Amino acid sequence: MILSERLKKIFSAQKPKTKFVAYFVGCHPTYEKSLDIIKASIDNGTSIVEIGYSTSEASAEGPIIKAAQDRVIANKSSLKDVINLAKEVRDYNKDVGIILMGYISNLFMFPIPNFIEEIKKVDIDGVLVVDAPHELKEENTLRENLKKNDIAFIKLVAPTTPNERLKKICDMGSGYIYCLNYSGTTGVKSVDLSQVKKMVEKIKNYTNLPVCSGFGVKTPQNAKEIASTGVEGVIVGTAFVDYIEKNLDDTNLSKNLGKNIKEFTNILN
Amino acid sequence: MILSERLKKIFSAQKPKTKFVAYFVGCHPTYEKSLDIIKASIDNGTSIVEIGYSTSEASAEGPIIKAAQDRVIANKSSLKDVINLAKEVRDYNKDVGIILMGYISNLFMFPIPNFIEEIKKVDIDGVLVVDAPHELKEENTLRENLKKNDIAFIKLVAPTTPNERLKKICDMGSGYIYCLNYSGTTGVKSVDLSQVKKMVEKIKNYTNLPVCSGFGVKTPQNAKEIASTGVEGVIVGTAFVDYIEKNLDDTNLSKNLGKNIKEFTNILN
Amino acid sequence: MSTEKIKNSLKNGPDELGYYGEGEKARGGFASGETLMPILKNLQDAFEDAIKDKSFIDKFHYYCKHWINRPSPLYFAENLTKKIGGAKIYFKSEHLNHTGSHKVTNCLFQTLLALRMNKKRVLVESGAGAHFSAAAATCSKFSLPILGVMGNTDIRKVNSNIIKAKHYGAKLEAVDGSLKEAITHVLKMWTNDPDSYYLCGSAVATAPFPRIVQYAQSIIGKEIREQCLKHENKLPNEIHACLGGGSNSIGAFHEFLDDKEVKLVGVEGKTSAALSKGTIGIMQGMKTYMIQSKDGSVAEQTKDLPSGINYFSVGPQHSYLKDIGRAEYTFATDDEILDTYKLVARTEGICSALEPMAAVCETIKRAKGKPKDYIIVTSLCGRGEKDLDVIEKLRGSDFE
Amino acid sequence: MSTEKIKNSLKNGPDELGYYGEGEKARGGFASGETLMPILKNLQDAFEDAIKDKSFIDKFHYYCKHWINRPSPLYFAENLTKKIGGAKIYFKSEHLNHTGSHKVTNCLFQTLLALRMNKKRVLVESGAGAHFSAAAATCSKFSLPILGVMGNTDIRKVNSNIIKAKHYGAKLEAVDGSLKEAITHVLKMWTNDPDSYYLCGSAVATAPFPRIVQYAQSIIGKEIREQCLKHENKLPNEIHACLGGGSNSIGAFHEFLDDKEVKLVGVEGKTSAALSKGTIGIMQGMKTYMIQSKDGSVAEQTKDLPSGINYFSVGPQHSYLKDIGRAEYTFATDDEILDTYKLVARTEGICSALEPMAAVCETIKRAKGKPKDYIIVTSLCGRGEKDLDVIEKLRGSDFE
Ligand SMILES: Cc1ncc(COP(=O)(O)O)c(C=O)c1O
Ligand SMILES: Cc1ncc(COP(=O)(O)O)c(C=O)c1O
Repeated sequence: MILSERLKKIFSAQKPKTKFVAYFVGCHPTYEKSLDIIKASIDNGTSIVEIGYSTSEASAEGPIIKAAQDRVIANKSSLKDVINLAKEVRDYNKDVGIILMGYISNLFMFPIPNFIEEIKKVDIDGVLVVDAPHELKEENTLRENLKKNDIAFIKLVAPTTPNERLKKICDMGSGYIYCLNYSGTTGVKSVDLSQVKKMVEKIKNYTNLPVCSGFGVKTPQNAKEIASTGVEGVIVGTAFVDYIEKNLDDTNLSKNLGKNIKEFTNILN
Repeated sequence: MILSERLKKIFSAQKPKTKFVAYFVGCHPTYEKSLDIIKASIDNGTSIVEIGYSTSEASAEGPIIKAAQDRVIANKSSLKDVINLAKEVRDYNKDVGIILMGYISNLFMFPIPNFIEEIKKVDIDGVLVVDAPHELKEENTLRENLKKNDIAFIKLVAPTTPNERLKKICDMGSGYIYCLNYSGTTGVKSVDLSQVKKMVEKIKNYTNLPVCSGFGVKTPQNAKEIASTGVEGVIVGTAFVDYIEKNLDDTNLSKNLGKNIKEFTNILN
Repeated sequence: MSTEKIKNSLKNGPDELGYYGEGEKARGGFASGETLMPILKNLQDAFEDAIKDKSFIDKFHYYCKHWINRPSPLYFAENLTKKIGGAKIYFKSEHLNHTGSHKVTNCLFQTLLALRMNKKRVLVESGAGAHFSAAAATCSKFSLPILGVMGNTDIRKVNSNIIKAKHYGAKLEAVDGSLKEAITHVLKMWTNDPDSYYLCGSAVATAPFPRIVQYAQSIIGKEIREQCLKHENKLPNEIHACLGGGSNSIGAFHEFLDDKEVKLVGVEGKTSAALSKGTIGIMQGMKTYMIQSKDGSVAEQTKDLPSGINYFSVGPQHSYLKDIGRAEYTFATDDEILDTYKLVARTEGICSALEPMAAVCETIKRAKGKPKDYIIVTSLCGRGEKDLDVIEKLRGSDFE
Repeated sequence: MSTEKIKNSLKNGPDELGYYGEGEKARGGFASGETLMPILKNLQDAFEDAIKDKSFIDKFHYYCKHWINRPSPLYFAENLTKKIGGAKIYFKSEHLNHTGSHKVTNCLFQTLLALRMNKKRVLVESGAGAHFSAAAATCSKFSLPILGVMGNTDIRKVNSNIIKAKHYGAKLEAVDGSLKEAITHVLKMWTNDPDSYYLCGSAVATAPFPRIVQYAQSIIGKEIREQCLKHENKLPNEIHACLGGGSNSIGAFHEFLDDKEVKLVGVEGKTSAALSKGTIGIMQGMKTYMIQSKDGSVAEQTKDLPSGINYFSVGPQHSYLKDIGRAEYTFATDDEILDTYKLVARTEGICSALEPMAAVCETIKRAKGKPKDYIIVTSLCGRGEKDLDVIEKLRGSDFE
């Protein structure tokens, strides 16, 4: 079940052949620049944007995304700000998929019912919570509430996930399945293509949901290779966050990053 | 029993009223200067010279005498050198009492029979060993051998010595009894005159040997006060060693120290 | 150690999902990324399996006795008792364990578990370095490579523990910050190498760690019961322990959870007093009290002097025990802790770690005016060598 | 502890004059200045009286157990045994005593004796600072002021022990040199204040100290006997211990002096190997082997790395045991000691003091090729915290 009508539409479209999913740390490096960057990303063919909200003890972030999140935290940009940002993105574009991605801590403190209410208003398509496995009570609450509100709940599967558990997760997820290309934190390892291929096949045994795969995709060439494994979408995050961190003073940052993104979306078209 | 004929003669002489006993570290600061100093001391009225031989772990020496002994050790002047020195002193003067004073370590290694033989030859009057109480086997050997050779064995008594022990020590000693003016190492405390007086009286209850008292006698005035307690001799050491250490570069060292000694012998005359 | 569950006992441990308590009040859980989830489940199964294996438990007890030197003595602090003038004060002398703190018991237990699971490498976090050096000693003894993570703030404070750990053959990775940052970082390292064994040093983080660490450390309370009965023919009236994550305290408390007449008191550092001043949140794998920003985005920087208790959060079982009123929690300031360090050194001739002095601060307050047969047992969970430099810097060595 | 003398037993202690053996072969004695002689006699009497007083001995044993945490475990060094491939190696774990070495047992005994004699102040010397910090802890526990003397060379090496001692309330006087100079200096201080109690830290110096220290430390050997019989159903084949002055070694050996089948082996440092390379002399109150100049004027400057065994002389009872062939003595070099430190850290997870590693050097040599049921017990008489800085300086902390 995809749940979000918009995500359904995105994944059922013929073109691009493989959807491009871009991850950004919300409000990074500032609210305004972040908005410009996401807009540029959309303008350059991104199908879905995953907007991350920040937590100090995030446990799946490699050093690059951690540095970006630390900057956001230092700027005191909160989940509320990220939701505002998402609203402006939605106002700018009605077709792009918008996913909020982060940790359970912020949602729990929001708290969850208010969070759902807010993102419903903003017309967000899905939510991904890194540290909320289905064993967690808060995950159950969140999942139930999202479902009631027709918002997708993107679940992750990892190379460590055994088959039975994989099936369970596939059954619980909606929107798409986020397939981790390796066991590890963001941006630190390279992808073993044959492994990913096997995993995608396995996932597809259990679900009709689209599969998007992420972690370790650094270049358009990487993205193309991943696309060949049969996934519906390819996710890139660290590469863009790294670019932003290294070009903070570039007055044409969003435009230049857009060109960069274009190379990915071109190759996946 | 005084044993040494010379000591007997010294103590039976009318003048000086109280005998002056000077302690020097043998070979301090050098062999030659040490000889000059002792000669000057004799020339200025000293009745008995106690010549110390040095040991690195001497346990009754205050910091001043320790520094002097360390210098002697650094110069590699041994007990043999001190005996030679004593020989030259004897050659210079036949009337002065000469006592060798130090620790059992050097005598034990000499070893004791050879030591006795050597000092007999040199016509030394007595020996005082700081760390050889009568409980020590080597003390017994030494005492026996000295007696056989008519050399005095000067024994120490301390304020801590109880009566019974005092009596025993007085019985074992010869030459004179060395009465410690206080419990402690050389040159670090001042004398409590009434204490000394009581102690001297006690000693005289047990023995007819002359009593010489030492430790803490710094000035001629001190010496005069001590003399008033009824002792036959007053011993001064640290004050002279200190003078030597402080005037190492004085080319007239022995002469000037002699003047200093003269003040003591004058007041005791 | 029986693993049978008694109905309504507080000693039953968490449920299958790692929760202490039910519904809204449930504390703990598995708040972990998917990569680690199967590993954690596997660990949970392996743990449950191991504690049913008598030969495994026998082995644990053998090395507890022969290598760690357990039981640690229950020491009557005669002079302190006299000085305070009230309750009879006992110290549970965990500082006399091999490696110098309570941490080693947990290290031993989990190292044996890691071996049983055929693990080839151990990861640890550490605050005061007590856990790092204890784990390094244990891994040396059982021939497992080990890598530790510590915050730079702590590395500066407790350097001797780090030298020791390295002598035992451990490697160290330094991160900015203190214990909190070390835990987050080691969880990432584990995510990158899920085949390694994460030897968690306190009763914190995602399930099943709070339970595993509680199980291993509960030997402290079992010994207290036996020793106190022997010395005093009755149970203690109160048990006090300091809390960083809460392993020595849960270790001391657990045996007595169903003995309602025994008061249990935990003491945190002032700036990290999650149980006194925190709010319920979910970070570092667990739902528990913590010192966090209102929006849950930031675990606050705490700054208590004793590195081992300078932790923004606390093990979930303690949160549960606080909620149901079974244990009380309070805190002590750096100054109180340093004063108490001096007092204990000068009265009992014990150079303690700073952490347990937080507990003794409270012991002193509570002992005053109590009857002479009122018994307080306080966990002296570490010795002071690691803290000497810091104390000298702050107070001099002469305390004058 | 019975004080009855058995005919021809080597355990009878010295004669009234403090001698072990007779005539020319007698070792020990009172080579002291007169000021101290009555004090020493008084101490000798007080000691003899105290050990006949059951309540005194009971008190000693009470605090041994509850404060020091005796008995120290007899630890089977499984991994080292395997690695060496020969005799079964046990460590007598004195490093697990409160304060971290064997020294504390002697401190406890003598502090109780000082209290019994109504002494108001304690003086100590120290080499490795282990005795200083142990004595300071004990004096803090029993409310006696204490002043320690240490050589500057050692103060630099083992600074953590000094900080600890000061935290316990002790004062320190520094002298140039090392243990030798500290002993000479403290004897002078005692001479200046003979009412104070000199708490001698090893089985050295004038009578009655070698006997008093041997008496207190003999608990080590008594425990070894009991523990070895329990573990192995027989006595050890060999007992090894390092020697500075020789307190831990005589403590370990004494119980077995009449069990001729038990080999006793003492190990000194290379430059301070009085029993292997020294001559009989009389210094620092005793007649014994020592490294001295030919003319007896100078105790040689030794320069072994482990401060606690860097001592030019040795307790007289060891000299006697060497002369009659009851014990063997050898030495180890600094390099061997450091290598063995690393080996023990890496195999057994024990961070040892450097001193006992001298003994383990010999243990390793002798264990090789021995049958598997051949038992060697080695005294692990101290833990390593005090040596970490020195080891780091010489070998780094990574040992790479
Ligand atoms: C000596 C000591 N005590 C207490 C603690 C706190 O840990 P816990 O709360 O897990 O007992 C530590 C942690 O490093 C420690 O080293
Ligand atoms: C750990 C340790 N072992 C051994 C010794 C040597 O002393 P003894 O020969 O008296 O046992 C010392 C002395 O300081 C020490 O600290």
